[in-house]
Amino acid sequence: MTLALNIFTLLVVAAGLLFFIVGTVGLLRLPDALARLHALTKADNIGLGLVVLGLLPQAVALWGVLAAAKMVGIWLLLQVSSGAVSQLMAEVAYRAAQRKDSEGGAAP
Amino acid sequence: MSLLLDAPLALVAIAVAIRAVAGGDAFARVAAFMAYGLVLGFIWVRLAAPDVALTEIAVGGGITGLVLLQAAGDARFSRERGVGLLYHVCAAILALGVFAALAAVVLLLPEPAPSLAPQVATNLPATDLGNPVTGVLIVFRALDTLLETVVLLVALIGVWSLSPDPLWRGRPAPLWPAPPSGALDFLARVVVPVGVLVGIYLFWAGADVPGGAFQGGAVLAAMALLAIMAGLMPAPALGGRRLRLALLAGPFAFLGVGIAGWFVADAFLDYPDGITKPLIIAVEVAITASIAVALALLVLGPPAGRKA
Amino acid sequence: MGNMSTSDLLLLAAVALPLLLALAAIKPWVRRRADVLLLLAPLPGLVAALAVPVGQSLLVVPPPFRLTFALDMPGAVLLGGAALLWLAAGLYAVFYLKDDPARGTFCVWWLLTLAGSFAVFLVADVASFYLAYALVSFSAYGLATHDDTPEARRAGRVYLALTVLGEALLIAAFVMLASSVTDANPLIRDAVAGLSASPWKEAILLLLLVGFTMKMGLFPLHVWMPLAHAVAPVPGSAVLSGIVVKAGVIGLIRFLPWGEGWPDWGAGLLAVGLFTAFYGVAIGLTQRHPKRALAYSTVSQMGVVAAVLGMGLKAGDGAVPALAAFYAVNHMLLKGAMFLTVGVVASTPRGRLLPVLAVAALLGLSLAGLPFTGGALAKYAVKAPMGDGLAAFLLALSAGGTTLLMARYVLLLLDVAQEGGEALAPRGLLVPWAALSLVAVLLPFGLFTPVTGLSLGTLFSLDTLIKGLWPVALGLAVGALIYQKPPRFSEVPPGDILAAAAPLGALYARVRDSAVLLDMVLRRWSTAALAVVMLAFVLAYVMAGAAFSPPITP
Amino acid sequence: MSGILGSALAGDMLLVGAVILPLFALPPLLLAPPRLAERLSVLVLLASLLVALALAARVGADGAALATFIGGWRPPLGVGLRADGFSAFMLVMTAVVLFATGLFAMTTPGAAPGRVARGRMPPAFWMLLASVFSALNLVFLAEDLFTLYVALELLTFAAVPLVCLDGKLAQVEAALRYLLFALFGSVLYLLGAVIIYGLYGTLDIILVARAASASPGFVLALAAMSVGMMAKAALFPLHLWLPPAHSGAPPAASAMLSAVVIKAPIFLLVRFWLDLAPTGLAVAVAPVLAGLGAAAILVGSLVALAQPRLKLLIAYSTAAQIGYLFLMFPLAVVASPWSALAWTGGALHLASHAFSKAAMFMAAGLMAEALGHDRISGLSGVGRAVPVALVAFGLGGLSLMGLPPAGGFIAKVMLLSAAIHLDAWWIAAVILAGGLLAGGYVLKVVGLALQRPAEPLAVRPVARWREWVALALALVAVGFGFVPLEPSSFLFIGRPASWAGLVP
Amino acid sequence: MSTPTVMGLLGAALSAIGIYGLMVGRDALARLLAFNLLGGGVFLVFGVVARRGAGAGFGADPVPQALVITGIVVAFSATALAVALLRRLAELREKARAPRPAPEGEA
Repeated sequence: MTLALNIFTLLVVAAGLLFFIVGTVGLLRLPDALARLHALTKADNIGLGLVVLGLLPQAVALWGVLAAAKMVGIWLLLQVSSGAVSQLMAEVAYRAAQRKDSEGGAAP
Repeated sequence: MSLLLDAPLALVAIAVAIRAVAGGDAFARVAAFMAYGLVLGFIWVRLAAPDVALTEIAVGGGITGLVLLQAAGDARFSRERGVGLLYHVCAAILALGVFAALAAVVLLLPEPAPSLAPQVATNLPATDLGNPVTGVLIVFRALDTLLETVVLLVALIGVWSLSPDPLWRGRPAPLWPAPPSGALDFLARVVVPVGVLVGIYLFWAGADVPGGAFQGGAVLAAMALLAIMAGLMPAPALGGRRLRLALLAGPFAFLGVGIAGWFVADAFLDYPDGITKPLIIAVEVAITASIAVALALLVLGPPAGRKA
Repeated sequence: MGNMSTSDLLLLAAVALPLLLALAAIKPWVRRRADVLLLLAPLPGLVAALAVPVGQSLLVVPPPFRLTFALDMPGAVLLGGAALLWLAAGLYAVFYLKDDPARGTFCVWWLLTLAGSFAVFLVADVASFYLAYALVSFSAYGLATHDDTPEARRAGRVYLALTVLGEALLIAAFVMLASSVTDANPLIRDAVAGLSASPWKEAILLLLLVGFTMKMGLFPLHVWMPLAHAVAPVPGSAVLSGIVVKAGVIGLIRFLPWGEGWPDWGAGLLAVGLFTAFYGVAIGLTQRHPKRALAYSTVSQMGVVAAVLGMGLKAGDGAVPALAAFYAVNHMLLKGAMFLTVGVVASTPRGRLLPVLAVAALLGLSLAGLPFTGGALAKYAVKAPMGDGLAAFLLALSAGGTTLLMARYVLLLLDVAQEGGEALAPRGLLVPWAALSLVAVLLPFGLFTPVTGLSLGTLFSLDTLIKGLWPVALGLAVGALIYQKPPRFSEVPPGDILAAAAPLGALYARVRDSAVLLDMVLRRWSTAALAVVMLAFVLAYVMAGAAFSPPITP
Repeated sequence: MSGILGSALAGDMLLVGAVILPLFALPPLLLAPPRLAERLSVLVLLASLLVALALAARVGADGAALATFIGGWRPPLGVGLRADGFSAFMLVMTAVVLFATGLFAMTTPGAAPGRVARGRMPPAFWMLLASVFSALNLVFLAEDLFTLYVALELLTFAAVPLVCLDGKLAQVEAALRYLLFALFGSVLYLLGAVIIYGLYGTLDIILVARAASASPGFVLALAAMSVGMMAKAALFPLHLWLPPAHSGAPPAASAMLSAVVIKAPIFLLVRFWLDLAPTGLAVAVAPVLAGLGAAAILVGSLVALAQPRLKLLIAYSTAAQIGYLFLMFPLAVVASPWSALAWTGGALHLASHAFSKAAMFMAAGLMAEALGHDRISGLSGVGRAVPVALVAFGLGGLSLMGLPPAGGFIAKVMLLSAAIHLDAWWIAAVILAGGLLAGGYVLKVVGLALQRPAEPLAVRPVARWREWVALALALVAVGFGFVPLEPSSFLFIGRPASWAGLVP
Repeated sequence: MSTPTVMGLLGAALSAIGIYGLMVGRDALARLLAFNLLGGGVFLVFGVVARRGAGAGFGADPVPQALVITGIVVAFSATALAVALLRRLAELREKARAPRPAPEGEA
């Protein structure tokens, strides 16, 4: 039984890492701030979700259900904060871009 | 096997540290420093010191990073004359010398280091506390923690003394320049209650499991700052009596208990045997409150001399 | 303090009264009645010099401070002479400065210098001597720079620089001297007794000689004296030249080891003394102002005193200090009177100048040792220790030089005299001047026998008369010869070799600027941070050297 | 005396009271109206002075060091406070200087309340003064290296804002530079502390001294800690922050900074090299310390002579006079009767410098207040404007020059005779040269001040009693001149340091 | 190479980087960052000593951990004070319209 769970953890955590890698590649390759934010937030949220999901059975085995619930709580909290923060950064980036255009591309 | 995990952590830490020191855009350097704080947090977990990991992330990386972020824009005003390549080389050589010396010392330090763990273990039951670190902080080396709270208070007085408002009645400058947007408001409404709960839990659990007054106070301060930034809570008028009482509560409650120790117990800062735990908890409540207020006010900065 | 005999009380009052008066003078209403203070202050000193038996000593403060006053023969002689000069100059100053706005501060400096001078003559332990010596030196600065003119400020700076240097040398000597005695603050007597045993005796002697001869104004450290004495107001320069200089003399008398002979050091002091005697006369002749001529005459006379002390030190003869003190007192009173004469001449019309010039001439000749004057007694007193070799001849020759210089001084007085007006000099100046001149010429007669133990009779034997007369005659002859066609001497600027010290000033400025530059470099953050880490490595290296390679030295 | 004061509890109370009592000035200053708070804090200063005096009396009476353990926990686990003769001496010195600073900074009683009267110190000054007082007392009493670290940090955080209380640009820059360099020093100190804990498992000075041996780790620890303290004490090559900081601060603050705050790191250096380090190491390092001290004296005094402004001159004079205290090390570490005299001379110089420097800074502040500027060239005639302040400045200068009857003279004689007997001729030469140079800059100022001004001065009124506070401090410095010229037994109580059987 | 030893070498490396930063830093923020790096490195050495002192049922010796917690909070208050000074300096410089300080700007 534990073997199946271990395999499940390995697979799901690997998938999660894959998403993280995609997010990072997005960060490096994409041209402007807004696109990068978009890629990064989405990929990391899902990546973390998968990692947490993968580790749930291990956590239950080691520290019991409460610890597992705490991990899920962490994931939820991250959902909220990374979503809000990426929107705020988008606002700042947007306003900076606007100011740059209005100044006719004057030297930053 | 453990090298597999430690080596990458160490390399990331060194890379981030070099980025923070390397120069270039001030904002990028502070961001690198905040990452440095987080990485150090992981390293402290690897060194089996969860209390310190919490403090490092909450205070070392978090609030210190936040304060440094505020200064990122003003760094250019204190820029001095650059130094030549020769100086860089000398500095590098000396830094390598420091590294070599410290590395040699770390390697030469006795492997089973002489430690006070056994003494703490034998004396911990007398303090009715489960968490040894809190035991050391609040009981065995209580003077350091008392001084710690006084240091925070004096640093705050130092920050306040920079303001033109002689009686510090005014409010500090706003943290977030733009009017609070919807996202910030939503974030605050969701995160602040959870954060306050976590902060209080951290402080409360500190007696028996990793946590404590400093970590709890830091989280509470962060939540207060978030609420102020989101406009849910007005920036406090620094002349307010309640605010100042909260500031003084920590150090002077601790002092009060300490002085009572002469009469009730047998030395300064000694806790009477019967009621050690509740007394310690009471003192920790006062300390956590004043740490939270002090940390928040240190980030907010001096009064801007306006009553608004 | 209970069983204070009257003489103890007198000794204490001699120093305490002027100090208390100086303290009281801080209050403005006391300062306005300054003239009473100036007269009152020297009285206890005068009475103490006369009444207190020689050899009396008084423990003012018990050990470990051990502030003790002691009155020995040289001390008594100098104290008495000084008290007289202070009294006369005080009376003179009261009138001389009556319309000067800064009279008050002058009185405070005056009283402090007075207290310091009495203390220097009386004090018998090392630390208190240093205290008294510092007091008299630094408060004399106040007297010298009273007129606050640019030259006065320059003279003051030079004076302070050399005084502080002298203090540094003396403190080093005293520390080495006192360390041979175990207890905290030894008596001078005991400290000097331990001198020959101490391993640094040459260093101590050198420092003592340089420190005290600087105050006496011996070549080459005399430069401050002509500067300071010329700029000071007349009573100030009378006291500076008369008494403050004698602090150096009493220093040598107290601190040189008279018990045993030091031939080489004695010869050195003798040589410098004689050279200074002639050098002072030579430069003095070129001066165009009587006060500067008198200042150089003081340099020359101090050279003579140093020569006498040098001979005494060479022979290890214990009697020389008293004789030298006697000679010094004679010079003190005569020089004081001559300085006051300059003030009197300045306020007498040309027409009525003759009597004043006559007195001035008498004072000059007495200083030169004309038989039947006080000066002759002084010259005769010091003749014994000088023996009759080359030194004695040179000493006599210097008397001739002094006569020449005094002639020049009397001539210079003519230029200082007032042009018009009929009134004689005001009585306030005349009375103290006349009294002092009288005392200056007659006092040696009174003091001769108690100091030297010889009877006055020997003075009038034929050969002493001739020995006393030929130098003066020679001096007058040469003076008359020169007076016919006075060669155009270009005036040597006061503090003659000070101009030679200019490169010293330039060196100091360069050193100071390089220090400022070094400080500027070190106060850059980059240098300082580098210095921190390097210092850490230096300390570690030094410690490693000591810790891991056992020290080779046994 | 031994009745109420003799009991162990009273000893504990005195020791801990010295540290925590000044802090009780903080609540009234934060909560009560400023005028009342100011009076209360002066009372607290007075109470702390009495505690310091009682402590010194108790140590003197017992003839042994007074010790207590916080919370009853003995080192190595707990933290101990210990007052030996030298620390009691420093406590009393600090208490007197800080109480005088409090009096000097107090508002003229009966001055116009309402608008902040001119020259009235903001409430921040009083809070920082109380914190400095508490931090200094802890530095002198604590026996634990980490408690000393926290005390030094408390001291730095209280001292730095004092520099820029007036809020001018140059002062804020000086304060920032002072803070950053002091932090550099304290983190190096921490580096040393951690190595010592790694080696010996304790941070208690006495236990470490017992276990200390010249191992490479201990050598590096001592090097790091000593350099950290030198950076905070502004010893010669590391004095970049001192002149702008001490001259920029308001007069009461600069008096306190120069007189006592700068002495805490020096006290610790003395404790490291005379208590903690094995004598082999101390003898090896002492000439380096003395060399730096000599350089400090010569360069500091020369640069002071070149300063156009009075406060900068006095600040550089502080940088120079610190050098004297480091000259003492080679004389004090060698085992000989003369080292005791050198040690007493060093302590006496430390105290007389504190009093005379505080008096000089206060006098300079009053002169600047009266004339409206502190350019030395424009000082002529200030003797008439504030005569008592000039006398205070002169007496302070007397002590710096090492002329009788001031304390500086006795200290100079003690150091000189020790230097001569221990054949340290170059130290004797530097001491004399230092006295000459100090004479240079003191007499330059006093000479100028005594001159009559070219045109009548426009003098602003200055509170007379503040001049008398400065004079009182100068007279204490002169009072030290009557200390007998022999090693003082009080300073040697409790040396060499030991817990006297209280700790295994 | 056990974990404490690796982390000890890391602590030494971070301290070296911090000291390098303090020497080379051109403005107050750079020096402040370097100070915090150096502090982090030193505390890490504390952690290593604590970890090696594990025993009597604790994963690491609690005393150095308590010291590090106190140290971190002291370092934070130092940083907060320095930042307040830095921002005040910038404000004064801007108000004084002083041109950006010339390269040799400091006194």
